[in-house]
Amino acid sequence: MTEIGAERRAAGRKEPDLSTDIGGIRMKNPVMVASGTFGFGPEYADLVEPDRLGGVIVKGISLDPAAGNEPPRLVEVPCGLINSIGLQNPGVEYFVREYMPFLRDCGTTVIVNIWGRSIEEYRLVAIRLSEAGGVDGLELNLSCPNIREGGAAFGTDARLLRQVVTEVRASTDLPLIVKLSPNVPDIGELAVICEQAGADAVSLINTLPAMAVDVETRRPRLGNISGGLSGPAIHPVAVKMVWEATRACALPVIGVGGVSSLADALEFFIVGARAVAVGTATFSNPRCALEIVDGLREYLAGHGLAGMDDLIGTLET
Amino acid sequence: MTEIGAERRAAGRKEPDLSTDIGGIRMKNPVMVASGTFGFGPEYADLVEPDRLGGVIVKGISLDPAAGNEPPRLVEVPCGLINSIGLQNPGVEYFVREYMPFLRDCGTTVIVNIWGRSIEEYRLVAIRLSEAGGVDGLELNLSCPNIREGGAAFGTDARLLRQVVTEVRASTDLPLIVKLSPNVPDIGELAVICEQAGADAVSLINTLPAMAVDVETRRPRLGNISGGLSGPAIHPVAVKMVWEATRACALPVIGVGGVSSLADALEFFIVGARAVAVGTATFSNPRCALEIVDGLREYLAGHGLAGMDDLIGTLET
Amino acid sequence: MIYMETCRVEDNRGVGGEYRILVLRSEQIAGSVLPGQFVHVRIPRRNDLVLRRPFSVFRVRNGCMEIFYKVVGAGTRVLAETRRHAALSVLGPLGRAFPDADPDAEPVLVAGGYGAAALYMVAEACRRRGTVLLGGASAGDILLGTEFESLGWRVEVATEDGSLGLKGRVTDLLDALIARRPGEHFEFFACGPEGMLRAVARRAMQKGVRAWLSFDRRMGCGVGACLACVLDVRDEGGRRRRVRVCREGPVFEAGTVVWEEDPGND
Amino acid sequence: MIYMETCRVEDNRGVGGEYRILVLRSEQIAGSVLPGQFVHVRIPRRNDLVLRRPFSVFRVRNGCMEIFYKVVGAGTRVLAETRRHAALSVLGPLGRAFPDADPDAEPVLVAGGYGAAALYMVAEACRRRGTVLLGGASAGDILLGTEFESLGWRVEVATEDGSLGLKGRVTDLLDALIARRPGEHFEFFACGPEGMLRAVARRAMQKGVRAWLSFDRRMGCGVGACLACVLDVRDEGGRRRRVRVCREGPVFEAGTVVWEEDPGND
Ligand SMILES: Cc1cc2nc3c(=O)[nH]c(=O)nc-3n(C[C@H](O)[C@H](O)[C@H](O)COP(=O)(O)OP(=O)(O)OC[C@H]3O[C@@H](n4cnc5c(N)ncnc54)[C@H](O)[C@@H]3O)c2cc1C
Ligand SMILES: Cc1cc2nc3c(=O)[nH]c(=O)nc-3n(C[C@H](O)[C@H](O)[C@H](O)COP(=O)(O)OP(=O)(O)OC[C@H]3O[C@@H](n4cnc5c(N)ncnc54)[C@H](O)[C@@H]3O)c2cc1C
Ligand SMILES: Cc1cc2nc3c(=O)[nH]c(=O)nc-3n(C[C@H](O)[C@H](O)[C@H](O)COP(=O)(O)O)c2cc1C
Ligand SMILES: Cc1cc2nc3c(=O)[nH]c(=O)nc-3n(C[C@H](O)[C@H](O)[C@H](O)COP(=O)(O)O)c2cc1C
Ligand code: FES
Ligand code: FES
Repeated sequence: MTEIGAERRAAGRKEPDLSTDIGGIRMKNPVMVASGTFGFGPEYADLVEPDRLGGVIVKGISLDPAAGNEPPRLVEVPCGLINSIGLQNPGVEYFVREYMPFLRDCGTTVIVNIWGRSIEEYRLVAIRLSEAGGVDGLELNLSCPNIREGGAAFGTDARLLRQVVTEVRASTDLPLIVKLSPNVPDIGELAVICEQAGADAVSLINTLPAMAVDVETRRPRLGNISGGLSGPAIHPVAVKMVWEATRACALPVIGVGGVSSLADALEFFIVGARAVAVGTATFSNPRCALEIVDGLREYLAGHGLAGMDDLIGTLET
Repeated sequence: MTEIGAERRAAGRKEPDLSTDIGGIRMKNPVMVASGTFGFGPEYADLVEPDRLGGVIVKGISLDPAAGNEPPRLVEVPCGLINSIGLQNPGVEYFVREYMPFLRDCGTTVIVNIWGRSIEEYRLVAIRLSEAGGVDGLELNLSCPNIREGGAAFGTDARLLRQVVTEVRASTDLPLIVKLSPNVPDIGELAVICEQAGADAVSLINTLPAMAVDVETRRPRLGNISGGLSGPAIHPVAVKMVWEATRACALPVIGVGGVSSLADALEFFIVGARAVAVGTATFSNPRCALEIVDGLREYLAGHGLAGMDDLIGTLET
Repeated sequence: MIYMETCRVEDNRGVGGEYRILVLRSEQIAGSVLPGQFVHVRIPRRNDLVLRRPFSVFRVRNGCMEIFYKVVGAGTRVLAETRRHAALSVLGPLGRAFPDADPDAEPVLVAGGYGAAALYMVAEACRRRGTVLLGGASAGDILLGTEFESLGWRVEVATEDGSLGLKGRVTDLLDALIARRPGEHFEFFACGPEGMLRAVARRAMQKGVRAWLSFDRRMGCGVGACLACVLDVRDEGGRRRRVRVCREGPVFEAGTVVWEEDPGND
Repeated sequence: MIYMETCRVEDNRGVGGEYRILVLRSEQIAGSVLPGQFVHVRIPRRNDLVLRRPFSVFRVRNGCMEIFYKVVGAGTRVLAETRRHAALSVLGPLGRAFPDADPDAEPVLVAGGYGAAALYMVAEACRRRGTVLLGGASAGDILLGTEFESLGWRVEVATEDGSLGLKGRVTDLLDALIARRPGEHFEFFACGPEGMLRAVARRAMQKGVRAWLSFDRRMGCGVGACLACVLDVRDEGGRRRRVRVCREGPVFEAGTVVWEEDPGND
């Protein structure tokens, strides 16, 4: 890697190379938008040129339409928010028909986040999306704190994890990213299972189970009682998990959690992430991911780094 | 419980009763200061009248003196801080000799947080503190992310957890609080193990494993590379865990994590905590715990609640 | 087209009680906003607040867009302290506007508290002037009465404590109006607390009146991406659908809304 | 006695570059602070910053305590924007002061950058006037020169870029001073970056001079409770002990400090 870097440097004052590769998924730059925070594709089109993003990770898609949880579905907490959307989505058929045309033409890498209530549902969604054309990779959500069946259980139980990854792997040729639950004592162990079961990458982290109470009414602030915490509050937890995962296995890791500035993204790259995804920060600053792309280019140039390989995993301990 | 409340109300406009009981430990009010953030007792004496606190939970004590981790040991992150103190302490003998005289006379409930590198060490510290006199309860730290041996492993492995609690239980008559690790998929399961093994209470949560990187030097911001996240950032996670634990078992729960205002404490009580402890917030506002005591008295009075039993666990779902 | 615009604060003045008017210099948003649309404002300086705050556009004047807001929590408190010349990031215009008023109907605007702000541009845009019904807890919550009058609207007021106008609810005014003019062909435009909207909807459905309701929901993105702000409606086929208040709303026709609880008798 | 005091900002002025002076009205802390002690300041309005910030007390005048600070990050940026009459929560006085100067020794104050602020009260308190050596990266980092001169001290300056005084380090000035007056019985008081303190310590130990060093460590509580700010020293018996800079320090005698790396040759 460093050799390539050196070569590039020798080639003179070229623009740094922001492209990256996540388990076979090529991306023009390593900054994506995270599942559930960028809708199904077109919602932010007026504000964000999708072709300047490294990739779009679509909101979680399931076999059948899902209505999600009751409102209120969002509550703001210090440096973060708790959501209990509950994976509302129109189902894979509707998604392919209504949104894939936009996504196919949007000029960026398209990763579709999928979930199911059973392994069979994961498999069927994966198969349908593999046939759809235009999908560059699948992200298996095995970590949603907001659905009762399945959800996080797949991501915390080693046996179930191996089984779901193995079976989905056998059902599709698309690159397979596994989004793991952060609620485990040893994330490295689970990342290794993903590797063994044939995943191409892991993404870390999903939201942390969390809850807020209205102390006047003494009722939960969310219709669903509890939800998942995201935003800057969870960033240091995510950095630790990404670092552990990259040390435990050879799979590329996508760093997710609380990225709202260039520095946040750089922390992920330095501990070993090959890409990052911006989630909650997009709500406050829709152009956050694009600003990070620009900042990253400057950072690499300013530090004499020819490309991402000169940066990724360079933590000095 | 509601009956008692009704009785008290009937008794007229008395001051609300803030006293609480944690597995046999009587406290004049339910607001303590958390282990590691209030030193060994006398450090804040100029600023905080200890006899107005519900209790003091002393910094983690081990059998032998421990030097802790290398500096820097603290780094500030959004709405939180990461510490990697590493359980520095002068050892149980020195502690009993130098600090217990102050603590015995300080007019509040004294809980000593203990840790060890082996079950035997936990046992020996517990025995020594049981003989010392003046200790009202022990808090077993089974969840420190900052020491390599033992620490969090005891709090995440069900078998080890049962063993350490059982053995310490057999070694002391002091009330036993177990401080669990939040890094588990199902905290309720571990709380039940504590209950079965003879613990008198659990406290939740310790810090979340976390990490921060200096993106200019590309070095960790902490001497120990990673540490534990505390402060408002983790409060919603702690509320969720306390709620889960109180639903899973009958043990009283002490809510810890990000309490910096009356509302934060109330959330813990409403989901079922019988006491709370203020940690990181003391650094910014040494009188935070005392202000919460005053605020709590007003809240109870203002809401027509006679005492803590009318508040604890009254979440309406 | 949704813009993200950095707007200078031209003015930020208290107008009694907790109510304030924020005047923002804006090219893009002010130039295209329609009655009933809203903007999503980033709270400056407070990094712990990760969400924008949604506000209806009250009116557009002299190249400025005005927001009429009530200080209720952390975000609006910071807004209240924001000085002239400060820069605010604003997303907008967002959502679907109130439709053009039916020229054959007598328009009735029904506002609860700061709901009046969302209806002011409707009052400006309507060719036909009608009646504005303003309700609130107390006299201090009756907003923009003289402004509506200057536009040529008849204004009626109800307060729950009777400190101004009728002692009662804004829907009591509505009931009286309907009773007074039984043959009239009305059209309602309403903005206020959900209970009020429900009460307006009930009357509209009973009398066969078209009613446009503007809803208030917790919002994340404001553009339709996060699915935080959902509301259940029925589509033309009568099928229940979960739509986004920020995108398909905030304005919905009363007859399409699925009410969580039975509208009841209020 | 440590106080928590709410202090009014009487002044907050830039004094060139990133340096500023904050003047705080204080009864309790200003009335008892000693040279070398510090205070712990809560950053107002920014809820995301959970830690106070430690600053040496620069001086006390007219019932006010002054802090001489450099804007380096989020917290000091907010402080810089804090206006007159704002209220700040301040903990202090904290830590152990510099000891009284040895009346038989020639005092030498060695300051790197804003380290000069921590030494100003020493300069005021010393019965005997001596030499102040000021070092910094550039002319803009040489602070308080005229103030030390007005107190009757001889001031020498070194900058790394040569823009003021000697081109070099403050320890070059110290070397020159020692060389110039070989028989002199000195006492050093130093505050600045850790590398500078180490270099001063090395010279002190070589020449058998007593040197008091004021250390800078990341702090949590500031009062000795959190064990964040530790430094390794040797006690009288030569045993290595881990002490708290906020409580047993920030001032330590050079000979007691255990240096993490070998002092080397700087
Ligand atoms: C479409 C729309 C238009 C609105 N128009 C106006 C207006 O013209 N004038 C006005 O004063 N207010 C208006 N509101 C309500 C306004 O958004 C809230 O009062 C404001 O967000 C409160 O923020 P806060 O930080 O002061 O309060 P906090 O209670 O501290 O806010 C915490 C969180 O709750 C959300 N929140 C709080 N109250 C509401 C509410 N009533 N509706 C939705 N989210 C809420 C905030 O956005 C924030 O995310 C409108 C809301 C919506 C959805
Ligand atoms: C005993 C003592 C006395 C000091 N006296 C002065 C003084 O008189 N004038 C002055 O300008 N500065 C002084 N400092 C340094 C000052 O505390 C830091 O510059 C300041 O905390 C930076 O805060 P920030 O939020 O702007 O920077 P950030 O880098 O954003 O701060 C982030 C965190 O790092 C800590 N931190 C950053 N730099 C330092 C540092 N150099 N030392 C310790 N902690 C740091 C902060 O306290 C905070 O917790 C002193 C430090 C100590 C320990
Ligand atoms: C409103 C919302 C909806 C989300 N929906 C999904 C989802 O459908 N699938 C998924 O895997 N993650 C989902 N997430 C999690 C995010 O993709 C991301 O992992 C998490 O928010 C942490 O990143 P952040 O702190 O940058 O937001 C959602 C997050 C939010 C805030
Ligand atoms: C500096 C520091 C030191 C701590 N030391 C201990 C310790 O010795 N034993 C322990 O069980 N918890 C320790 N903790 C954890 C706290 O007791 C508490 O569980 C955690 O900080 C969450 O609470 P908070 O967010 O209110 O700080 C420490 C926390 C901090 C910040
Ligand atoms: S606020 Fe995000 S979809 Fe409406
Ligand atoms: S800063 Fe807490 S012990 Fe020194």
